[in-house]
Amino acid sequence: MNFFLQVFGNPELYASTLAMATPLALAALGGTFSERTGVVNIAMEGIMLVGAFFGVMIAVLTHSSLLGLLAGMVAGIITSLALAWPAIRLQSDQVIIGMAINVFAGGLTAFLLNTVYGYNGTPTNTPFLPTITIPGLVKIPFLGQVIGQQNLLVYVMLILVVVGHYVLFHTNIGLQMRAVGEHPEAAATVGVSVVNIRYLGVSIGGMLSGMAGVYLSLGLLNGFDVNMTNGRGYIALAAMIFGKWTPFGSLLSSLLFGFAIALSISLQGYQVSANLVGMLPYVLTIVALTGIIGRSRAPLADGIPYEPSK
Amino acid sequence: MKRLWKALSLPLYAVITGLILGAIIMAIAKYNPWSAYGSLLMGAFGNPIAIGNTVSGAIPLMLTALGIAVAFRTGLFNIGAEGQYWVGAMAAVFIGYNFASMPWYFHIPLALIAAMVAGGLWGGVIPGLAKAWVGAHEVITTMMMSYIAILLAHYMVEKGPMMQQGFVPQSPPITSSATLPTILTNSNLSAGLYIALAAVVVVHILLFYTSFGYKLRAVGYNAFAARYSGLPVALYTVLSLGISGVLAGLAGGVQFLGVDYQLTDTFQSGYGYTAIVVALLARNNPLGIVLASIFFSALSSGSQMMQITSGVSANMTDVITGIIIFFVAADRLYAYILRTFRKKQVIAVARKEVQG
Amino acid sequence: PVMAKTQAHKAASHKMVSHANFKVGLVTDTGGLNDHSFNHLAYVGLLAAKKKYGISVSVVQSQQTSDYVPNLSTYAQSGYNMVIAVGYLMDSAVQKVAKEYPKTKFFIIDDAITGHPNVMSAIYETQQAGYLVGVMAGLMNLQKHVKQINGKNVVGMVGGVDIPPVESYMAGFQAGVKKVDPKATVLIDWANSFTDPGLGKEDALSLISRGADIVFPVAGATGTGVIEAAKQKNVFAVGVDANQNYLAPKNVMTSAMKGVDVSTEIAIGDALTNHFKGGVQYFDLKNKGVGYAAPIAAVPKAIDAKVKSFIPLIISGKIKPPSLLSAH
Amino acid sequence: MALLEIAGLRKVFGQVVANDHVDLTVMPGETHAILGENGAGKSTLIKMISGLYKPDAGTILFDGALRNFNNPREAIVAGIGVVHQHFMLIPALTVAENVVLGIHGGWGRYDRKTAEEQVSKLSKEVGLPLDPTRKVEDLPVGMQQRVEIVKALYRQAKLLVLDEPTAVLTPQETEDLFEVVHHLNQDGIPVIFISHKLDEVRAVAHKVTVMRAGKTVFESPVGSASAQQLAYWMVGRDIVLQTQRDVVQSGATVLSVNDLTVFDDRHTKKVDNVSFAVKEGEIFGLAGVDGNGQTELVEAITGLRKLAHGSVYLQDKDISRASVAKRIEQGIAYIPQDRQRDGLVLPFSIADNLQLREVSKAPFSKGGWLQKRAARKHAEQLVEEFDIRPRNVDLPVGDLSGGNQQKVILAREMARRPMLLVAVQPTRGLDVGAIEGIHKHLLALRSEGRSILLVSLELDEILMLSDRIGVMHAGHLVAVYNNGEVSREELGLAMTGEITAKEAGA
Ligand SMILES: Nc1ncnc2c1ncn2[C@@H]1O[C@H](COP(=O)(O)OP(=O)(O)OP(=O)(O)O)[C@@H](O)[C@H]1O
Ligand SMILES: Nc1ncnc2c1ncn2[C@@H]1O[C@H](COP(=O)(O)OP(=O)(O)OP(=O)(O)O)[C@@H](O)[C@H]1O
Ligand SMILES: [Mg+2]
Ligand SMILES: [Mg+2]
Repeated sequence: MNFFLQVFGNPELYASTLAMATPLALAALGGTFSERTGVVNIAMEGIMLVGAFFGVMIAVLTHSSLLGLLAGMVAGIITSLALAWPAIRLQSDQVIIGMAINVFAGGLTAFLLNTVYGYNGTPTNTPFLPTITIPGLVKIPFLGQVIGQQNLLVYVMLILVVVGHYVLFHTNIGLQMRAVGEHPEAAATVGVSVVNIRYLGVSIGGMLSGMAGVYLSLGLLNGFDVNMTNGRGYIALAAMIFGKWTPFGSLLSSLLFGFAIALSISLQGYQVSANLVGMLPYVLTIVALTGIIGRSRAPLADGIPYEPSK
Repeated sequence: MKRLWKALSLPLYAVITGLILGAIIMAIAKYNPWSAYGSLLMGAFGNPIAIGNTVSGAIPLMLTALGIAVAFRTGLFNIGAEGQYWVGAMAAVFIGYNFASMPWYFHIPLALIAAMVAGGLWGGVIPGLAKAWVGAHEVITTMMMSYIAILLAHYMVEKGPMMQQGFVPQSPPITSSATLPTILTNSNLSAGLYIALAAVVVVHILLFYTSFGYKLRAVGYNAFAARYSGLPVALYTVLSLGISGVLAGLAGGVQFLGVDYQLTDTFQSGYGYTAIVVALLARNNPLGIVLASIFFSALSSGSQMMQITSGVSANMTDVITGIIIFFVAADRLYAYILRTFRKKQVIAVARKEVQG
Repeated sequence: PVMAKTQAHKAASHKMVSHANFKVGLVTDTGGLNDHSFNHLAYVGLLAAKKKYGISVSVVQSQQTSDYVPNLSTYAQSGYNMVIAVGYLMDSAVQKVAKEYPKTKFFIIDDAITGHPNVMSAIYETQQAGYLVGVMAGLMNLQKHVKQINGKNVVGMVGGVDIPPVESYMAGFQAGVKKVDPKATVLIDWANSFTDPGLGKEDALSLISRGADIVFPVAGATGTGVIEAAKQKNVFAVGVDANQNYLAPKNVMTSAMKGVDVSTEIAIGDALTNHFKGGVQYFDLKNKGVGYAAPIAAVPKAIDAKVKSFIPLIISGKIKPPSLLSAH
Repeated sequence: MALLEIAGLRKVFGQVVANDHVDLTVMPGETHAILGENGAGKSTLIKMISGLYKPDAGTILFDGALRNFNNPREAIVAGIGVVHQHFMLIPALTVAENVVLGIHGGWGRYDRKTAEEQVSKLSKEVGLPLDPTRKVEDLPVGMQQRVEIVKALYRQAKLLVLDEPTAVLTPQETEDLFEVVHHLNQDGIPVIFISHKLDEVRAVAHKVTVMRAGKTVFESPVGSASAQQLAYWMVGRDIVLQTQRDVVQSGATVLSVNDLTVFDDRHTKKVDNVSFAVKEGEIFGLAGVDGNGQTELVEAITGLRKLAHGSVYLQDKDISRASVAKRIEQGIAYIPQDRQRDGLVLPFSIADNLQLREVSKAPFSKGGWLQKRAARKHAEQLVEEFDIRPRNVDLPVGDLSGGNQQKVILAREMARRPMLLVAVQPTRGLDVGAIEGIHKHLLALRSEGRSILLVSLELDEILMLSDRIGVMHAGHLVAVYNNGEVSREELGLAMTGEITAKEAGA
């Protein structure tokens, strides 16, 4: 009992859940937009790295973390165009292009890190995105400790999930996106520009993945490290599928991943091998997936190249 | 001959484009691309030992990619081959350092079978059943199982039952009776090559010459039609992911019986991910996988030499690799450029005619 | 080694000629040069040696464990006089290649290879360094008036992966804290990763939420996240391997240091002057192979003095810091 | 003045000249039919009119201006509404969403309520009532077509093009559609009506144009062309429009369905306590409006769907719980309704598809090994016998036209000389020549003493082929008649549920 209280009664567990979930949710939300328009996006990992790196670089150059954030998002969009263009114009295999971007981005950011900053890492005085304190909220005993004081991008993420849901399900452009991802030919016959909509979806994905990267390098941390995403892009992919390609679903499954990681952190020191406790997030996911969530259906045209009229 | 050229010309274009772009980046970063590529080539194929190491590096890629291709053929994306590789490695090493008194002709097969069973169960049973029963997406389950496998491997050698007594966390080395002989002195190339090539042939035959393979492919292309044809789609899902895992597990087994001999505390081979690219580039064709895996292995082994003699960091090979993969996938780019070019030519000719 | 050091110095000052045809190759493990840890430090040592002796150097970062043997062989084969291998993971690779190239000198860090006349290996008694910073942490933890100290009497450690070079630091730290503050709670978290600073930060935040006001990461790049957490929550951190004060000047109160850079430089000097000897070299407090960085101003002079007083006790063997963690 | 005037239109795909010298004139307020065999180029023509394809040559004059549509949007804006042969609807979206899609772009709010109200109102006005909140994937095909028409009208089409609209409709629905076409004509909106069915063309159209091999070969007012004449122009040879059915003595019971109850995926009862039997050498026709349980009934018989209650016997074997594979083995053949989804593996070759249902058995496999030569020989024989074009058995089935894809399925299922053939809509979307061939094959099978359960929405087909006719309505088998003892009208009433439980025959 006491043990449970110690672990589950600690607000840090939930604050940490939120912090760990944020990059996943941002990238998963981005992936949702991309795949809803029919372009499979497994390049989140690579795009996050690019965003993380250029976020730091521009923040250092301009002494502004906000410009860094902007740069990371722009870098994310540019990188995502390397997916969008061949996927849309050349009907290339989107999975392979995604893998190519991941390999390329991992190499490029490491190469640039060493070329620009040497082996010592990025400057330690890099400006970082501020932690925000919500005045009233932070005073509420337990809740305040969980969500009263978090990094700027944590709140931005929460807002973006709501906005994302609204855009996807309550705007004309969202309707067009969903249509294009399900049946591009049909959308085209009523005059929807499949090409433009797909570019838009993939770019939103790139922007949000870039933002997720910036969160890692300028929000959660304060600098860039080789491969600092550590597979979060792939976990975000899982979160997106887990969340059934919806914004709220992506958020919830990211929170689940975040919670499981945070829990495995706080369960330590109880005489169990850290390796075994570390399996918790993954076991939990499988259990949830087989027990509760079940089948999830991708948008019908997801990953299928579309050939515009001849 | 024409078909062969058609199949090969595209990767060739892609490689050339990738190398040119890589050269430009290197030149910008003030390296000499000529010497860099020269050393890359030397490092990969410069002498028999280098060739041996390159081919040796292709073995686990080949096997893992074969597995991924089988799953792809059934419409399944096995993204967790990395973990299946490691459970295969664990099983093989465990058998390999126990049973020292066994003759090699029992010991080696036993260790490899253990590797295959372990990989097959890991990839097939949980993800396969979860997919078949409740439709749990295999991308998630195989990925999660992969993370679990790697943590399990850490546990095994750090404080767990496979730790060798002593200073460092590692397993005991396998005994000589479980060791695959080296077939090229001073290189990593072991008799595992024969196993890998045999697996390629077996998978090729399985897919294209047996009714089982026909059914696997039918399920992959159209699960509805497969069901209509009386095929138990769920069973084939489990079997396909299972076979996928068997091959990834075998990759781990062969690598450890032939090259690594004991588990040390690094569990990132990267084969599981590179193999996805290999399978995709080879269009899931077993014979194509042989070439593609040698190519990727050459890039990797050559990149080491490139660092040593030209100082270009290995990250640069990732950049070039990424570009090459990109251009292989963007196969229509060449047609696109040609078309645009031709159009311009036609327009130019037309203009001339009008003017003339 | 101390003797070796002086001789190498002498040699260097004797003839200021460049040793451009003396070639040294460095093979990193898969952690790479950006690991903020021994690969990087070995590289720093290599560069220092290059500057000092004018030797030719080359470095290769292994991408896979199967690259170790080819990389070591390549250097040996191309006539390199000395090849440096970083990390115990290359143990069997070094043994294999050293046998094939008896004329090449090998130096391996964090390992104990014997029986090869051309292999020198370096073992660092990091539990001694850990012990000293542990003593400092234990004493600081009682300084209730210091702003960063909360009086809960808890300190925390974040381990990268549960392996001996990590555990020895942590075991020393744990024993050091307990020595001066028996009632203190020492929390341990394992990140299971050397490469995930994001995770390291959350690990540390969890420790801090459980009362820790001094955190000690032994976790490579993961540890930079731990220090980031200390900075954000304004508690103390203790750096590791190198002086990591630059990461958070107000919060990294000291660092446990492991002289990979120094010993690499020394080993190269030895090889250059024919003082190279096969076998294990121990680097400890006595030969200044390990130690701790000068503390920041927030640490009272008296505490630093008290910590210093343990050095002779350890050197003389009166205190033997453990290299295995004890369960509490 | 003509609303649409097409002159010399041409479209080439690689080697294939899909349209060549196509001329077409459509006057306001008239219905203009286009007749043509499979592959004659009708759909291609429509795709050019609607901006999906760009013509290689020729002109399109519409509404007084020369048009050069770059994309469908421009055609829509000009006032051309098209209901494509393969519906262009998004299954996962609602009716209203499908109808208004593409009208408003941008980040503005999609006003669900208003959209649904407008769609509901419009659909009632034009006599095609729809529930705008339903998802399209939940609607039967007939309803989906309504959505397509409403979609075109919502965009204020000045011309409506219907590409093979009746292929998926019941007779009642067809009647309703003709009614709508009439109304549109009265409002001055002309309709282009594409079909293979001569009687429909004669019923609804004012003018008819016949296409053959990409060319317009014949044009005339409908009244002055006989069915025989039109068929001749279409196919280039004389067609026997009536198939001869010889009398076969019916014998033992082959299939018996007893008290069968079946639920669909959404757990609604779709088949309610149905019993009937099919005898040796008999074609049992099952008529009914789409969505009245035929699909589920057939799936329960073929093993694709669990039965909730009752039993199915093949001869005297209870196969109620048998797997699909088992039932295939026992001699059930099945031509599914959705040929591309269920019947074929599109990337597989013709030869591979022809062994799909029996690949593990001789002669296709021996001891698990594929017998490629045997499969090839088998395929070459069938391609010849069933006139599958082209004759290349290595061609992926996905490259064949719909009619030839259907022939592949038919050939596969017939070649096994099954004890029972379950055929659902076997001639859907086929031209008269192909239909004639398929009907001959079905009757030949019957002559050999095999049994056929024929499910079709086309009453003519049922009447032409069946020995006995059952009618399904709302999950019940409401009537069974001996053919020849029932009129079209009676059948129609039974299908709409007006006549219940009139037993005829055994
Ligand atoms: N996208 C395409 N690519 C290549 N060839 C095509 C394409 N679409 C049509 N064709 C060619 O054009 C010819 C005419 O096809 P079309 O679809 O217009 O026939 P149709 O008259 O509509 O036939 P059906 O009655 O079967 O619908 C086909 O036989 C085919 O050879
Ligand atoms: N992408 C394509 N490339 C090449 N040929 C094509 C393509 N798409 C369609 N065709 C050809 O167009 C012809 C008509 O195809 P389509 O699918 O439109 O047939 P359909 O109109 O459904 O025919 P049916 O009336 O028999 O059902 C076929 O002969 C097919 O080979
Ligand atoms: Mg057509
Ligand atoms: Mg058709």
